[in-house]
Amino acid sequence: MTTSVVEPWAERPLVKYVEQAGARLVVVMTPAGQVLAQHGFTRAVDLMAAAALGAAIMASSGALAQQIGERPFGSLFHAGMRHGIHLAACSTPRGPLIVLTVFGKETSIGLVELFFEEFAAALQQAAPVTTVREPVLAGDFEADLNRSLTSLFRR
Amino acid sequence: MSEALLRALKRISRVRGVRGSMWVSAEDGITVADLLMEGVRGRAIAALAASLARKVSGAAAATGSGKVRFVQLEAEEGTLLVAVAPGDLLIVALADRRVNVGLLRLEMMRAAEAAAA
Amino acid sequence: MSLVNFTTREITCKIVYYGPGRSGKTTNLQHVYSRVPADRKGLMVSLATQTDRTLFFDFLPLDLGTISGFTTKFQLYTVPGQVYYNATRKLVLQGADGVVFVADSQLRQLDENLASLQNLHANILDSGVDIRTLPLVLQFNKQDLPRELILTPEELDEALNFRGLPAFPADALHGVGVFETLKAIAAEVLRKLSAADSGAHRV
Amino acid sequence: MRDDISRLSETLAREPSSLAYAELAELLRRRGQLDEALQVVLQGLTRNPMHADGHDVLARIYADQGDLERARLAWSKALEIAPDHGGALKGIAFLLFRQGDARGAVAALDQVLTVNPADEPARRALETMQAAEQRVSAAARPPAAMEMPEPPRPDASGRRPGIFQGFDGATDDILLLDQRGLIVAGGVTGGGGADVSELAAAALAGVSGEASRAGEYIGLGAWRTIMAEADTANLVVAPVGERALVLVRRDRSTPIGLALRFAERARDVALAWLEGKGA
Repeated sequence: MTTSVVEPWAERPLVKYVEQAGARLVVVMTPAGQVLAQHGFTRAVDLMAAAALGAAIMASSGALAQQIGERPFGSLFHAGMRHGIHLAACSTPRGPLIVLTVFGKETSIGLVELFFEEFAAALQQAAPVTTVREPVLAGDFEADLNRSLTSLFRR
Repeated sequence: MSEALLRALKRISRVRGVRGSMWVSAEDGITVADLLMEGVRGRAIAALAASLARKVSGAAAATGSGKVRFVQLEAEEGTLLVAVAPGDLLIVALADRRVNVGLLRLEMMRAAEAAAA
Repeated sequence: MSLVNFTTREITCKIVYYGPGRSGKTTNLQHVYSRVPADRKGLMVSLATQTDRTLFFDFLPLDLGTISGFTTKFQLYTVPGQVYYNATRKLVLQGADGVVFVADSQLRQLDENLASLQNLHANILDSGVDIRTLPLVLQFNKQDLPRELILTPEELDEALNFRGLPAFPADALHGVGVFETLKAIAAEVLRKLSAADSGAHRV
Repeated sequence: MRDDISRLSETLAREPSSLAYAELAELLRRRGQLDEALQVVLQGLTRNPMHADGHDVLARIYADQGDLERARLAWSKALEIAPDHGGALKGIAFLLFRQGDARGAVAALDQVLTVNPADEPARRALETMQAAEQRVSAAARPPAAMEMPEPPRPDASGRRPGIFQGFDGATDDILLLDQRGLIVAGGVTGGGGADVSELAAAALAGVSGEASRAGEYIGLGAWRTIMAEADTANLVVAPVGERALVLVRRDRSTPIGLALRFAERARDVALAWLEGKGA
């Protein structure tokens, strides 16, 4: 199992959820597809791509819901031969978030949904409401940028 | 079909001490039909009962005892019962301590058999 | 909105390549992908139709390395260009930190460029973002085509670049101008992070 | 095999940077010449540091030596180089299984099968693990079908404490285990008389955990017994004190109420014995 967190407040509820739901992998992301935290087995998964695609599925199904005059779907579930995926939105003081849960045959969608409810509540509790109002980067970042882009393109 | 499922649940619920009964998809742990008293958490029961039944089946398989037909979890405050029906379905009942388990088991097995027919 | 983590000192930014159908947005990403070493890029995902037109988006994560002490990651997206995909365009645009507008330099595509640029403005307005604060650069692609078929960068500047934004002539198919464009948008986005009231999400 | 060893040694002597070292080291490992195998593989890896097969063999040697931490590092290295390396994935699966992380092991084996659906040992191992279901203890054995180093075995059934003497089926139908799924006393035999105590104990630990969770979430409180009616037997599981479980198996012809009584008696005996041992 590997864990990586961009936003530390999410870690404790996340690890608990993975354990309770018996999930293989859980990724917490923004609606724009940026990974905030993940926990589970990631060896076979490109996380960034998974998050981008997960966010896209939620976004497009939400837009489709709107087309048919429906409220955005709270959660989506796809069952595969060996894995299922569960995608769900939850609102937090940090803003809306999307959670991708990948699970195997050793658990069930029923358990995933049951414990997702608790997880969403825990995220809501734990999320901070802060945005920066100060500069992040030093003013002379451009030399670094030039250097890294040059090495990126091997120029 | 769903009429028949509900009829079976009504029979089960007539047993004294039963607080809720439901048809549950065994693989997904999701309710197919239910008849619950107020305050009974159907979703949690469906998910956890299906998971328990699956783990008990795993243990029975490990001991070479064949397929599991019926599971009964007895606890301080009541009993959770699961009968395995054909077609990936379970019949789940939640009862308090006063329940006549023999009678309840009979009703649940009857429902499971009816589902097979 | 850029994701900034002060604990792990990581920045993640989302860049969207916008523009009319067949202007070369996907080609830009493909060129970047082909030039960047394996350890600095992730999987490139393309959600395309059977005829290779972008259906939803292309996605390419890049690791820019350390900038001002922050591990900096860029996620490049393209939108589908065709007019009738506006719903998906809006979705991809959500949360963008910067936009590259890839214009098709062909004379006969001028109206398409204008319509797409207007559409970009409308979609950004819809999402509640002030377009004046969103980093934006232009790329005039297909400058390699015969002179009689295309407009010059000056003419395109005149037609499309009302705000005097950074603009780059390019031939994305052969990689010309791709690097300069990416560098410019990266610099614009990071410059915003070096200014006060950056709007980044702090954690 | 000796011929193979001398052939590979010659190849290696002729071309010191040849990749034949990995095969040679594996042959030596299988013969139990671990020190020689280690020397060959380490030398080979200094010349070919990005050779995933070499790291895989290195990990196997460490595992044979009982150094599981080093084995884990070597297998991780192999996977860094070749993320789909079947041998390394199976190795990691074995280690996870040893740590009681059956779910992790299943995920790793799943990946082996995604890459190579024809890997029969991996498929059999996966099916067995999924059947036994989760929470498998540290002492549980990975399925024999998997080509892996054997972890230490618990006591053979003959040497388990005979605390259920006088009970019908004392060594075949009554099993005392702790909450982690480790066998304490008694035993269960499967079809054909084979000892299946370990697999049963591992599976039962999962049952107990799920029963506790269900009791908590549904508001039933602590659980007292689980009764299961199966095709060929009735099973009763009951907690023994805080940290142990007892399983009894009765014939289908035994009324369930009687099976329950039997289990309660076995539980009382086990409890008295555990308390007497100060456990």
